[in-house]
Amino acid sequence: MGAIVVDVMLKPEILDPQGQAVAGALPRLGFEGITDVRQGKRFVLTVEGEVTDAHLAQARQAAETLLSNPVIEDVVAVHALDDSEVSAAAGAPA
Amino acid sequence: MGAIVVDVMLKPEILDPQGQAVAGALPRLGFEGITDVRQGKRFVLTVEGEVTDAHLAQARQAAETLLSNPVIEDVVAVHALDDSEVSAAAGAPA
Amino acid sequence: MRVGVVTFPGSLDDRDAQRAVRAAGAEPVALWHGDADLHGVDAVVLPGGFSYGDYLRCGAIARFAPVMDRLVPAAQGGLPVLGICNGFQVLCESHLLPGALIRNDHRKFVCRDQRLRIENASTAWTGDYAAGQEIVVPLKNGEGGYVADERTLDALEAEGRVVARYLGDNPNGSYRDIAGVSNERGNVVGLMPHPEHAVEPGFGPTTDGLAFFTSVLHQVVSA
Amino acid sequence: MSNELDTVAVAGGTPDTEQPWSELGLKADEYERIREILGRRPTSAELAMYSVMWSEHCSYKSSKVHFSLWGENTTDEMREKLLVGIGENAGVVDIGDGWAVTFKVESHNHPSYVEPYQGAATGVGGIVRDIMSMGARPIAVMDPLRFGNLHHPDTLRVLPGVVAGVGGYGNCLGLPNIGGEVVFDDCYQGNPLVNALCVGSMRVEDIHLASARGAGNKVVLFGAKTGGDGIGGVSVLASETFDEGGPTKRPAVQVGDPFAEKVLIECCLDLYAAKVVAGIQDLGGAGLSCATSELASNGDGGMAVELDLVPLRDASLRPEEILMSESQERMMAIVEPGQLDAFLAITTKWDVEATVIGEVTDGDHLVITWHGETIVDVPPRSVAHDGPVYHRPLAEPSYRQVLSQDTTARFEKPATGPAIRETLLTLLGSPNLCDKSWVTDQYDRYVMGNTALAMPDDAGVVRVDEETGRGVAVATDCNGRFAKLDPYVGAQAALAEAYRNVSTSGAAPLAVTDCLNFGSPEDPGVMWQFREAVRGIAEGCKTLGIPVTGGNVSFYNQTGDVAIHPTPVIGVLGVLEDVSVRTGSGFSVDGSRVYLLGE
Ligand SMILES: Nc1ncnc2c1ncn2[C@@H]1O[C@H](COP(=O)(O)OP(=O)(O)O)[C@@H](O)[C@H]1O
Repeated sequence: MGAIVVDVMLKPEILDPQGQAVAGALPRLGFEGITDVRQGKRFVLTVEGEVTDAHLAQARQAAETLLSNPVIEDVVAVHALDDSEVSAAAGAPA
Repeated sequence: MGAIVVDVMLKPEILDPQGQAVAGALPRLGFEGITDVRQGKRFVLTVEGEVTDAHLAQARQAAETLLSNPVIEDVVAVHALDDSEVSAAAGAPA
Repeated sequence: MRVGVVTFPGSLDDRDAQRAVRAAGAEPVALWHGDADLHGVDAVVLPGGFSYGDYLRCGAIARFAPVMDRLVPAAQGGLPVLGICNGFQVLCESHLLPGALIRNDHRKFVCRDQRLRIENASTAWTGDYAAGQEIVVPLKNGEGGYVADERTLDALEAEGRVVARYLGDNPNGSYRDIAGVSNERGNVVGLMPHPEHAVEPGFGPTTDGLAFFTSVLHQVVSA
Repeated sequence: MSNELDTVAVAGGTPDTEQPWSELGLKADEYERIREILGRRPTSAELAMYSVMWSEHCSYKSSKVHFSLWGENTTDEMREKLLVGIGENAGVVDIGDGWAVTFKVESHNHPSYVEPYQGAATGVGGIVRDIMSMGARPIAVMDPLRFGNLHHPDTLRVLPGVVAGVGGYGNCLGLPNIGGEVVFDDCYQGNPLVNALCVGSMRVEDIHLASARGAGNKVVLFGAKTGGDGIGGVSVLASETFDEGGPTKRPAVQVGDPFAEKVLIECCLDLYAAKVVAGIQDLGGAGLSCATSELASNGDGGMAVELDLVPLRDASLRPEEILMSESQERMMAIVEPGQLDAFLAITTKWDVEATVIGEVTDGDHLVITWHGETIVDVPPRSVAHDGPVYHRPLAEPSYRQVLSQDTTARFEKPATGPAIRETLLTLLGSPNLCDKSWVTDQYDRYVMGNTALAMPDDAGVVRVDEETGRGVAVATDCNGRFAKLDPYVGAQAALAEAYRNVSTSGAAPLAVTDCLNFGSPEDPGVMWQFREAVRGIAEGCKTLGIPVTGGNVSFYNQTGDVAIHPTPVIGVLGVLEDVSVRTGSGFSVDGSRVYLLGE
């Protein structure tokens, strides 16, 4: 079983209240070095068998049509999840 | 200005209503090859200057304490955003 | 008897909780999230709302408020604490209660009059109910699905820590129809539905919620 | 526009510079008038201000001439309970016992078509700030909605998005949603209507107005930072018809932050209670252009603003963009210098950013500088209140003849028991009559603990005074199909229905607000519909003895040359001395008798 990651972020010019709320909380918790936060979405799509170019093409199209709202969001990455990431996802924090 | 990405996913055993809704919609839109979808969060943290190890350590700690809830979520990745990703984020879809 | 009600930025039902405390015959005391002081109250309500917009995860940022630095040890020491809706979420994020609350399975906010069964009538907040009693109070949430791993759920059931359960259709996908749970000692209770919206005839579906607030009064007085 | 700063001095020396007035939606004669007013060409910042403020949406240039009908039909008796009338952010009425209530309905139609969730959310946010700016605590919202065909694929995008947006914002603000409408009709397919109503309450002595008085008083901008949201949105999104490909100009969408607005509400209420606000205005359409010029225009002097002090979310914004930005969740207050510290202590308590960006002057101009150089120097009235006024041609549309001949005579009436049953079930199952709880269950109707009636009742009822039980009832109504047949009678029917809905709850009707949703004012047929509807409402109000206290006009709701049905949504507000006596609309006791009143 393969997996494809699709990353979607709000367009840079669009207000991100979620990211702002996090950014506001960080200094209070003693995290001083972080100057801004943007929050987006990460989708992991499971496909049968190995990830093929056809799968990736499908994922890209799904990313543009269903997984993101082009009025306010950008698809920033579509790529096969490599094995190291799969094992990370299954347990140990990176 | 550097940026660090933190990826957070629901633990595999936790119900993901959003991912399921997407998975349910895909076949209706003609995307047949995708068998499952999980939706998580992607945070992009901006730091001043280059991303240092100290920044990464901070980001990892923020990821474990604030950005994820260990009862239901896993931090699946914390890494510096490399330049190719930055340019993708700034415009062209991947 | 003085019952504190904490206001976080984004709290919405704080005045409602104060009204319910008053209706039960106690004195409500407004507590401020940024003030690390419980002002000697005998019990605390964490009210409903969207603290910090609930943008990250509901209750996640509120958990780090200065008032919580005082509240967490006090609760561990036996102070009665009731978290309603967002308050329940804050209690879970603070690990005073097990499990977590996630997006409703149907992915929509739901507001309705909800039938519940009080499963445990011996907590600090449910003593004035009879075990097994059915009540109707408003439910309103977008992220009310109670989740925990199987082991935790089994333990909660075995120890009688499921305080209230949904009757009829499960409104949000909560595991085992759980509407509320308590800590081991029974002084900390988290509840997704809103008893504070059912304390006054004519405003809310019933007055079934009032007993949560009278319960704590009786328990503190007798303790 | 070049990158060089276009100052007043530069403009004075370069009268022949080409300016993009047409792209900004101004007509040639309007641009000429600006040059006349200023005695020179406008700077690019001034052009930005005039263009947004003189847009249809902000200036009411096509509708204004008909508004004399409101005044002509308002008697002194009707004014008795009116504390603040048309012209302010929202009207205010006296409901007795020292309590005042303010309410208003507004549209956010076009933005909600482009981005349903955010469009609807920011629609709620905007009307709530209007109510806050009167000095009131918002206490309830309502949402009259119109969609295209339920079975059209685009309705699947628009309907859930709009409902989630209204709920997402209102629920997070903690305002009970106590009613509204959901109506489906093909005419709204490309032009859904998202109208939002807010009610607020305050003590009579706490009413605040939007005026900048007292030279030396500080101009404070507070709330969210300014970003590139909806730049030109108000003039573009609200004044231009959609072409097939959607909006062609700046697509920037405004994103709402209900948490920021909730904090802003509580912060404003603390500011009012501390009596440290001399004047206040919300920032909505046209952003700073509107707030500065309206405050100054309503005041007794001029105003000086240092635009470079405005806190920005996006450092690359140019001054004219800052003036036009529609970033949400911002307010502007006029504060006496001696009260500034107390003011800032309260904003700090709520973690609300507040910045002094200027002061009231004893001149008569609004002067805005950018790093010390003057980029705006205008008489504020010319921007805010003395915009263009059009006497657009009116003509009764010809479709009415055809329609009026198409009567119900051609329908076969169900005659047998089974046929009647069948008809009844078809009616009950039709989208416009069926149960609306799929929508209303997504709205919090209990928050604040004062809701005495909400869905499924005919009017929403909320308690204002917890001691005495005094409260208000509000209902909104409009049948666009009636209004299409006859806008005069249709508008009166909407008024009468809302009036009845409020009365049946047990309240005494007191005041009216309206949201007039129409097609293009450049179409004489639409303009005729508009005029007839206004006349219908004004004369109907006179008959009923309750005044119109405020409202909103939304033109250009059309796709190509096809306009929506005229849709004058009417909101009526009534008062109950004690809301515990309110009457719901269901049968509540077995064995009760059922009476039919009226003809
Ligand atoms: N968009 C909406 N928002 C809030 N309440 C609504 C909305 N649409 C309908 N309602 C409420 O649902 C109830 C039933 O609506 P509707 O079927 O339109 O009733 P009616 O035909 O009697 O006006 C009313 O209480 C109305 O206020």
